[in-house]
Amino acid sequence: MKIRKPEPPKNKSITGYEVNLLEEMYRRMYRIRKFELMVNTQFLKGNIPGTIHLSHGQEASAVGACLALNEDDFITITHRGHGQAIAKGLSTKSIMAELFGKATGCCKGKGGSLHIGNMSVGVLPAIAIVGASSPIAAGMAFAFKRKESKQIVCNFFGDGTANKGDWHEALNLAAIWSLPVIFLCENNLYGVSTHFSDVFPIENIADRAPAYGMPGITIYGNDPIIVYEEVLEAAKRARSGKGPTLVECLTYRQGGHKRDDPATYRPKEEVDAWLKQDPIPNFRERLLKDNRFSDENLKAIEQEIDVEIAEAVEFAQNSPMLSISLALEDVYAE
Amino acid sequence: MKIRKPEPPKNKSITGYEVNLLEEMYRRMYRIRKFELMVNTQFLKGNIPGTIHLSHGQEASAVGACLALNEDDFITITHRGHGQAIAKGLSTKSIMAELFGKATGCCKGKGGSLHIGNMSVGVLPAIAIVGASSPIAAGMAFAFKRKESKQIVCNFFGDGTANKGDWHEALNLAAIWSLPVIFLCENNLYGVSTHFSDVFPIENIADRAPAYGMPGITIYGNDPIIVYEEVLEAAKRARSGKGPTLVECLTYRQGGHKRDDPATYRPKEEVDAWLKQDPIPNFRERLLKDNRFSDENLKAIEQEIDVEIAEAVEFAQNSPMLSISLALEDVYAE
Amino acid sequence: MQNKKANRSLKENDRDLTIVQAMREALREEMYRDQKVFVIGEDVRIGGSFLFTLGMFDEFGPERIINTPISEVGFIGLAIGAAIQGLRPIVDFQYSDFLLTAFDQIAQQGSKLRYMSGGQVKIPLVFQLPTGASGRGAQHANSIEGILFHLPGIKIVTPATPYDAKGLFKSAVRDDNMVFFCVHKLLYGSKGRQLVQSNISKGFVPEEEYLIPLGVGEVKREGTDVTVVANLLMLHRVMNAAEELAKEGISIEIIDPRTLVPFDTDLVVNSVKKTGRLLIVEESNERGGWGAQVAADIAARAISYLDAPILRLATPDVPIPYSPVLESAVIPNKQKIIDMIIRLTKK
Amino acid sequence: MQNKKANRSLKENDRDLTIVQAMREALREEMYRDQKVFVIGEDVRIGGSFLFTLGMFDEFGPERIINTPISEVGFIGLAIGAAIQGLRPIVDFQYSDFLLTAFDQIAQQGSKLRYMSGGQVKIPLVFQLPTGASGRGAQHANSIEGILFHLPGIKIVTPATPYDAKGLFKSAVRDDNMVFFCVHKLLYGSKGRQLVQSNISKGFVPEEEYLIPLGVGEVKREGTDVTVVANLLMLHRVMNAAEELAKEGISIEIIDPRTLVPFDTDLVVNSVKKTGRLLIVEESNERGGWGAQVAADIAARAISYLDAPILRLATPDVPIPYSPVLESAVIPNKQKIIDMIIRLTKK
Ligand SMILES: Cc1ncc(C[n+]2csc(CCOP(=O)(O)OP(=O)(O)O)c2C)c(N)n1
Ligand SMILES: Cc1ncc(C[n+]2csc(CCOP(=O)(O)OP(=O)(O)O)c2C)c(N)n1
Ligand SMILES: [Mg+2]
Ligand SMILES: [Mg+2]
Repeated sequence: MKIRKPEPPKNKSITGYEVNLLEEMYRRMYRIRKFELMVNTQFLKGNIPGTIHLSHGQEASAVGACLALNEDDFITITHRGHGQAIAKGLSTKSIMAELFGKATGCCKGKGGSLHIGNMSVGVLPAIAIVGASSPIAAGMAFAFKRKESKQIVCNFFGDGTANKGDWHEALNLAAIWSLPVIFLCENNLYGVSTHFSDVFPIENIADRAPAYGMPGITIYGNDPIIVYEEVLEAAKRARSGKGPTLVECLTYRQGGHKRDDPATYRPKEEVDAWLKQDPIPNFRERLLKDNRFSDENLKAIEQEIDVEIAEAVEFAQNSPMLSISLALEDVYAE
Repeated sequence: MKIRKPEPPKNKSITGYEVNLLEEMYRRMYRIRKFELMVNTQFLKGNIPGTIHLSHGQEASAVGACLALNEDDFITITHRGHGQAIAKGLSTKSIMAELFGKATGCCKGKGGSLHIGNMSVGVLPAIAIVGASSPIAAGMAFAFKRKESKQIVCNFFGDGTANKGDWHEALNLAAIWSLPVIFLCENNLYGVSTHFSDVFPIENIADRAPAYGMPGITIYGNDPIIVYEEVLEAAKRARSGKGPTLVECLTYRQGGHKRDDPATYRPKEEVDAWLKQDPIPNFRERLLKDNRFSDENLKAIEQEIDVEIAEAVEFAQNSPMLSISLALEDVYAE
Repeated sequence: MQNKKANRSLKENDRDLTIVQAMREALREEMYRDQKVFVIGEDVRIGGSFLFTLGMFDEFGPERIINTPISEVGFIGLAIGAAIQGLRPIVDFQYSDFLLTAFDQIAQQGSKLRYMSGGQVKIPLVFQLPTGASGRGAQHANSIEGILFHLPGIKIVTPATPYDAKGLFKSAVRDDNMVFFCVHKLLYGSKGRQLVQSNISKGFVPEEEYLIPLGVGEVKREGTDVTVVANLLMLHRVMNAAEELAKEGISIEIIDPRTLVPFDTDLVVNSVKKTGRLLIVEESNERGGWGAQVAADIAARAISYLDAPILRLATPDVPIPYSPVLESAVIPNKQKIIDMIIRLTKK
Repeated sequence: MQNKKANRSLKENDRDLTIVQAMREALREEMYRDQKVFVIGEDVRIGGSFLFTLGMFDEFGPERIINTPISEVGFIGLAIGAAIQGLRPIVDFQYSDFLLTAFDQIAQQGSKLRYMSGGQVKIPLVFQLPTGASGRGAQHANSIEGILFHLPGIKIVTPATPYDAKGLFKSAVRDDNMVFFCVHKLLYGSKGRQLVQSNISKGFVPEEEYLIPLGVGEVKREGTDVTVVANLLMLHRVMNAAEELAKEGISIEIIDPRTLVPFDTDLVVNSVKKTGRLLIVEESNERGGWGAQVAADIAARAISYLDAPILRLATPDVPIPYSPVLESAVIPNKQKIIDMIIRLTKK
């Protein structure tokens, strides 16, 4: 195992970007962070059954990528998908209710944390089998291309996923048919406890792109602007019929793999270095250096989100229990 | 579809090679050719049930590769595996009997054309599912490495196979664990009727090697000496603990994909160009230019093989029918 | 490509079709009816392994008849994604056996996404699947319908006659779920392939449109002594056995479920009420074959009508051997069926 | 890593073990006994998902406890190849559900290579498989034993108690075939996991070596009115139901087959001869579950001893829902078992 510390590039100036966009970046990242920490709290309280895979620390990639997409574009998300879904616009209420197992949840309580999503905001309900979403993402892109709808798909996956054959087949298909899809890797250095360098004989996931004649790039994933720019570029390619791009975002999860993982397998110096590069305070600082933003602005956003998240919990809690008659519905379409 | 014509390099001088080796190259290539044509005849006569995938035209890669291996090394072979098995030393008798469905066959008649092989000569009975043999080959190599036996494995596969996820996973595993295995691609430009260039967004299969941090090379596959040299090099790497190599041999099947395929999907100019580069007459000519070989020498070899193949048919024909009591045996090991 | 013309004229002049001809008609009609339908699979441009798409590439072009790389996970997943976004893919398999390399896409994705999403998506997707043994050894001989049978969320169709094949295929294409359309390799009647013989393996198919709903079985022969449930190749062998048994005065009622999921259990129950005896014949391996479910259902619902044990005839729990001698020793054949029925009538 | 020491002292001072503790003992003993045994799987260095290999990495090192990439096809295939060349791999799964992504290696390769080769190779290979539902939604809730049940050439073990788990695991490791060792996710008793409660879910495991042969079931409770066959989690629920029913004077005989393949059908036949009534309880989806085979076998072999229909209780044919309310509505539970048994005694 090779320790890989964050290598943040010199911050890109934010002056060229619109206030709305920057604000939305901050809002969504902050929303994800608050949501994830609240999920953790609720899980520990016993309000959420099963298991949870939290994404705090990785907000910048999810948000940067999704803000570069159109509303009618689609994303596919992973087992660690709360942040990705929120970034694309899925309401925290409907996710929280889903986690609580309520009928008001985004999948009527039938999916759970591992399967959240909603077609109305372009989030295919999550696929929890590593690698399995990539061919399906390619298929949605195939339909968009066939229908000439100009929609595109962004397929989120983790570093560990790039060792699944399913992923390999999807990239090749997307490449030979120039499908409008972006393969977006959130490389957080680990698949569960297994370090990237122990299972990959290469430096970067993006090194695999040439095997599919596809452009691939590795970027610093804790800066939403860098991610935004790169995904915007990839989206342009996709939309103009030039085919897929592999975008690898280097990032880090701040917590363990899942609810009960203390993540003691990670070297302290690595953890410390990455925690110092927390995307949210970092971005907040940059915003404050720009005279278009003030501490009050941001505090207002934060407060608004804090309320939203509290309300999400309340909503989930107060939603009625599922009727068991639902259990046998939705197996087949009529 | 892009037409790819053979690009034979200037013939490598054969003077530096031992007579025995050169003779054995010719003998095995000739044996495969005669065997395959005889199988075709027997198939048309109705003596062979099921289906057959013939390999004539591809003899140089199989023979060049296998002669670079030791006797106790292993190969895994494909649905088009007669030639590969013969190249490694499996007797034509036992294969023919297998094809006839007799108990004297190399797999007691239970395998058939798609599953020939024999552990005694280092040929794992063939796996007919495209891509499925690559992880198994890696596993045999894993065992050899663990046992420090210095044996290696050569995994034969076709161009079409490199789009299976199974193959992808195997290459990665072999690479990260430096397993003593050679991934040997016989790129005959087609998977059934589908041209390489229609399903690969890259020029060569070997272009995928860097994705696994693995050396990869594309060579002219109709010259047994070129193949021999490259595989010898790869074998040295493997045996010395340096891990796998991807060797891609450009070659061509002279017949259709299987028994009933007229292969009309192939452009005439491509077929003609490759037929002109038939590995066997070409190699014969080169031998004759060397004063260590004479036409009589080679005719003697040819005659010997002609007899062998006739005897193989006789053997297969005269072998007794299987007893149906065998049907329920060999499911489990006791 | 090859004999397109020949086929066309056959179609026009003679309505006695093989299964693959009937399926091609169904496919062509559905492709004209609905632009969202397309076929994807290995070598479908030249017709696929059993000539299901023969001539279709010329007729419908590269947008609707799509050759794939050898990437079963990839193209099944792609079909699922395309179906989710409103297309109606038909995935053609050369041999259904290869689908096992993409089993997760079926067992975990396509069959569950609708349910997990609380009904948000639908996945109209047909698999064209040559099934069963045909002399090619163990890896090309799976009875895929038996392997799929346990999975929730899918439908499985197993036609045994050209008439059924056409009507069921059209229903399958219009169904909004994943439908596995399994045809025995020896029943297609594709050019150059041995076609098993029985009086119903080739037959009249009307030119007018008709659909056969999924989930409705059919009594293929009426009888009074023993009910035999069989599908695919086994149906034909049972039909042939019944003719011989009739000579000996034994009257067999033969039920072809036609679809395994949903299964027309009522039809079997009603027949068993009449005959009091039940034999189930399937090519799948015996342990956990679909016949076990039929036996269990009857043992739960109609045990009091039975005059004898419920018997099953299936392939024993071995991989399919290559040698024809062994292959036919393990797969139920006419003689074994006759013996079993005689045994059953004596109980 | 975490609580290795704690475990050790537990082992020495207290022989009342959970299943995962019993399995770890078995594993450790077999790894000392035979250097060819090794474990491969995702994150086995830190113990794997259910802590099966907890502490083993420190004890046996990186050559014998091997972390893999997320490449199920790759490492199962690798294990098959290694087994062919004389090693004895144990493949650890975090959740057995993920094995579906490598189904071909199981259904077409490992289970058939011996037969296809005419007996030339053997493949001693154990899969450690957490099975069943545990509140995580449809993709982490498959009853894998039900999906594997139809395949020839494999063995399936489903222990439900620590004592059985240890003895069966040791037999599995010494078996020369592919053995699927399925333990319910709620039965391991790993740290931090809910352990289902019954009087046999934790129990005494002797220190001395013992083996339990594959294929021998056990009567877990004797009774006279109804025979109930159940395994894994369902066994415990049936045990609990039996206690309540006993209070009402209904006497249940409970059979745990312990291995599904081979299956101890004789044990069930003998019990049914005594009770005349049979209920099979399984967590698998109902259609084509292993219980159907048991029902079919009894309907073929012992129908004349039956006083009532053969009933089954299984999960209906739906993917497993996430919400605990729905999950427990579909999976058989104590109350449903009681109701079904009462219904059966009235028939
Ligand atoms: C096919 C498959 N194998 C194993 C798992 C279990 N699993 C869930 S998440 C995970 C790690 C995934 O790593 P990565 O892709 O890097 O995503 P991350 O968890 O780091 O976000 C594993 C092994 C799975 N869900 N699917
Ligand atoms: C997984 C799988 N898919 C499809 C097939 C059917 N099939 C048999 S051979 C073949 C083509 C293989 O092409 P290639 O790897 O180039 O080998 P070649 O036939 O050219 O020697 C196909 C598609 C198969 N055997 N396995
Ligand atoms: Mg990761
Ligand atoms: Mg090829």
